[in-house]
Amino acid sequence: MYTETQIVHNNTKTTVDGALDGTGEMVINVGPQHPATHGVLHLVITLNGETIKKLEPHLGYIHRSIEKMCESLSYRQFIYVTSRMDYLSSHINNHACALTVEKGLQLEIPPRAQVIRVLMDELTRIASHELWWGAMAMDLGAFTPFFYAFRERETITDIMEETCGARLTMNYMVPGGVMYDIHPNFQRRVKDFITLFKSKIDEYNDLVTGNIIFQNRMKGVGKLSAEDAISFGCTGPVARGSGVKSDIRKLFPYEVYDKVEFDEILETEGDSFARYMVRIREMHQSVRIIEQLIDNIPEGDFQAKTKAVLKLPKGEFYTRVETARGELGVYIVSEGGTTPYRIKFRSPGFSNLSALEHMVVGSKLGDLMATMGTLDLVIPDIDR
Amino acid sequence: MFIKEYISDIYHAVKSLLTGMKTTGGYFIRPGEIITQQYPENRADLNLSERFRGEVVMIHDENNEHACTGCTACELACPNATIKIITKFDVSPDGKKKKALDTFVYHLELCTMCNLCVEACPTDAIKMAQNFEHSVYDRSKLTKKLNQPGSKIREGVE
Amino acid sequence: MTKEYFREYFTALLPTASFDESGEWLNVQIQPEQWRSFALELRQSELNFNYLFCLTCIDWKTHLTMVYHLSSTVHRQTVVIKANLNRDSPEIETVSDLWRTAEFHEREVYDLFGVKFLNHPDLRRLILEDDFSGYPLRKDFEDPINMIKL
Amino acid sequence: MFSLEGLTNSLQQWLNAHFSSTWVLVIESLLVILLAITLFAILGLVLVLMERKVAAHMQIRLGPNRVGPMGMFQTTADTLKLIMKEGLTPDGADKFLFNLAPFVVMIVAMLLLAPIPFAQNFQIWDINIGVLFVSAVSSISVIGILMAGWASNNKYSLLGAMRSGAQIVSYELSAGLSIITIVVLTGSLQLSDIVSSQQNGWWIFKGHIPAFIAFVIFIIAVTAETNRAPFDMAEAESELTAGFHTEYSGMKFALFFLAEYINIFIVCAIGATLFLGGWMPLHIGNLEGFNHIMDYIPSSVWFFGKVFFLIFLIMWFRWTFPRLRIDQLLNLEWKYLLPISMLNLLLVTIMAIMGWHF
Repeated sequence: MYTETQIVHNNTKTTVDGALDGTGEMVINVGPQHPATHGVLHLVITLNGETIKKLEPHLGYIHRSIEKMCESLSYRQFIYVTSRMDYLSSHINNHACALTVEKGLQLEIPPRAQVIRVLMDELTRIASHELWWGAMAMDLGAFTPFFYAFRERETITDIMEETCGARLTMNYMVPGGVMYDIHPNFQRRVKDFITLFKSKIDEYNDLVTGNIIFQNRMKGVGKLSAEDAISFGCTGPVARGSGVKSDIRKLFPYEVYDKVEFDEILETEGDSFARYMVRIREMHQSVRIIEQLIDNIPEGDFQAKTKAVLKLPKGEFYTRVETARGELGVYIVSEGGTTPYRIKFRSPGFSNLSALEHMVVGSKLGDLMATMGTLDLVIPDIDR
Repeated sequence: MFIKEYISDIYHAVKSLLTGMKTTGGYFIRPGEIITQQYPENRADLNLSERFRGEVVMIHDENNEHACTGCTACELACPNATIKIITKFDVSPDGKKKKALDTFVYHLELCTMCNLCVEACPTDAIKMAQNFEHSVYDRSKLTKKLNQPGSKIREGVE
Repeated sequence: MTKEYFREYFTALLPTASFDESGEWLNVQIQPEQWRSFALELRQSELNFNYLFCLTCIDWKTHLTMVYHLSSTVHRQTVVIKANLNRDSPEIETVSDLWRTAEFHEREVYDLFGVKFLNHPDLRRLILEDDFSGYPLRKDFEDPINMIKL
Repeated sequence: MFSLEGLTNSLQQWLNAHFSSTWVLVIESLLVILLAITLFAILGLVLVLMERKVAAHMQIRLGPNRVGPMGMFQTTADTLKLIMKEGLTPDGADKFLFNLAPFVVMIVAMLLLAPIPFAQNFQIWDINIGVLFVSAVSSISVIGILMAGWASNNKYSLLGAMRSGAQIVSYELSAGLSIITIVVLTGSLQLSDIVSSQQNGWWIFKGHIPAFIAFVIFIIAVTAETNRAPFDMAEAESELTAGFHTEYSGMKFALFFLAEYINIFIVCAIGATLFLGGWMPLHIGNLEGFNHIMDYIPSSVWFFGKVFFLIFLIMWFRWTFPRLRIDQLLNLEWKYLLPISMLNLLLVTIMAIMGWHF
């Protein structure tokens, strides 16, 4: 075993001294500032040549203790903080929190608000997957896809800006519905986006998916069996890439997900390419959901009538939603007051990360990036 | 057949690489699709939607009157203690004391633009403005007083 | 498999356990000593609770409560297991070998609540630095330097 | 007609008329050194700017556009910045090797400039083993990279350097073999001979499909040899942050950076000389009129045009493809490129013996 000082210092006396005694192995720090970790994730990996022998994540560089913060915020206020967890699916995080509060209040949501929420969720999911696609390609050394992905994502953020007032941390969901009605341009612009998206998705396949180098980098890398995926608590595209049915939208439908038609994407290989394909195909399903709903937004209120001060009854409330990364659980323990007594966010990234060591041990250093990329880690989501 | 597979491998590999090069090469010769926005120059035609949340401002009309009663609903709604309302007592001509706004202190450096204060305001006295260029050299400049000097509450706003 | 089925099954297994069915899912209150054998039963019997989707702790000021949300990818039923721990020296057996996701979640709970998981393979602080003192998510945690009182 | 040959000849005559032969040699050497260094500086500035512009346009961006018209002085500004920057040497580094490494890489790149025929009769050193010299000297650059990686005392650097070693040594093989195909066709190692043998057509056209295959393999191999994406294993920015030059900053980093671009220029110049006829204008069969028009374009323009076309090709690769993994990189060399180029060499040899080329 190595001591803590050896872990922390990348520059031990010489590289030979930094190697573990007698084994020819060396410890290197990937992160907390590293181009492939997309944030402040710190992985301590033990390498034998190029082969990874051991991997240990060190977390906490961006831990803000959102759970503790929420304990002092009211049920209206705490929702905005959750945008800062998984900032790429901030709408969905807010949605989960709003749903939990509504479950506690036993509030009926107007159908218009439900449809708007689902539309926003799916747009967020596409935006998140777009960014992941670009970043994934960048992890493997292809820079150009990143810009193409951002071009399409920009259209979505523009739509969000117009309707929600912000581009990333929207805070559009409030208990009882949404903060304000959709912008008059919303439907037209979403339809324009879908046309644009469909015309550009072939380019993605030409540039990345079909590329022989990319396929060789991804296929057979970072294998995760279905049993392991369940045991590690993996959800979302990571679990579905291993053939585990885990789409909360199908299993425990919320809002109007039981009224729209879409498929749960399953791939059975369990390697990085399977996870990649799940996300690419999921974007198509999200487009399918949006197409069904965009012309059928029911008339009516966009917000249910709520009291000025919300008080949840004494009890425990747990809601699950499907974010772009997997299953987000919001667990509120209420003592009957205006603030939650204890709140726990079961974040998808945390569980997905725990499977990383299992997936990469024995493979090359380059495979670590290919695997980590397909886990789609958002570090604030892991640290919270 | 080993040789056949070997050759077809190479064929497909080269084909996939050329497809990728066609895509990037296509963009190289089509400069019309460049999406760069040259920010400081395009300031004039920047299109920010009217809902964009840049900072909290207080609405003043042409008579330098606002609608804030100093009820502190926004202060209570704010999750970050961004807003501090200082109230005073106005004495009306008939001798009645009435609570009124003295200073609306707004800490821009603490604000997360969540819009909860605007939602909470019963008299629509504040709104979100579209200004997003907040950088200043001194942090103390971010603490703002939102009610203009000499402004008073509009008649009839309770 | 329904709530009643689980209830009967668990009553037969653990006569001392108390149940709470008021919420969405069946809540089972057990003694911490029973947890390990109970977990083995949940995981390995035909109940097949193979998916631990949430593991957390609640500080009730008088005691700590460990909360395990268990589900199964086969029958999709959920049970919530709770165990009250002594606040001064909270200890419970680990289940990280049954559900591997528990390894990280238990480290997180150890880090933020100070619950000691017996036989955990690698029980160190996960989020905070190793020399940090105190457990931030406990209700009596005070940090006079970094905490902003509103 | 403008030609660099005329310039050098008149200079030579003027010097001979005024100085003794020793002094002529000394002055000419100094002039050559000065010119080489100037060429280096200009190439560095131009190529970096070109790379950034090419990348930007492929990535639907504008690229540098703030410093000077169309951002033309961006690289000059960058160079100034790098000169002003403190050149840090890490505490645990082997100071001597650490400081030596960038110069080794740089000097190797400079040496390679010697036998390249830039234009008609405009060559620093027309050595009769030109091709051999180039392939021999270019493999020295790996020593500089290994030196940098080892002396930095950083594990990322070390990994990058080791990768680079394995890579350059193996790709040297197929690069060499594809160079040999042209040597076989020409029958000479001298670069000026190779160029003049392409008087009636470039080898890539004259040599049928085998020459084309050799050209493709050559381009792949030199991309790998210069550590360019998709073979940038030595840098591999998403894996090893910056590979062998992680610890370098300031001018020492700039030398590595410059050497990378100079190396690209040189390998592309070799490629253009061997396969695309060097400074030879494009001639098509018996179209006399067309050939005459082509002859009016100065030979230096032809040469630089071809070189920049190849450089563009290599940049195009970089901004399109993902990076290979280290074992796949070696697989590609040993399982595909090497057998193919050996078979190809055999074909070319038969072709040359039978005189089947044009």
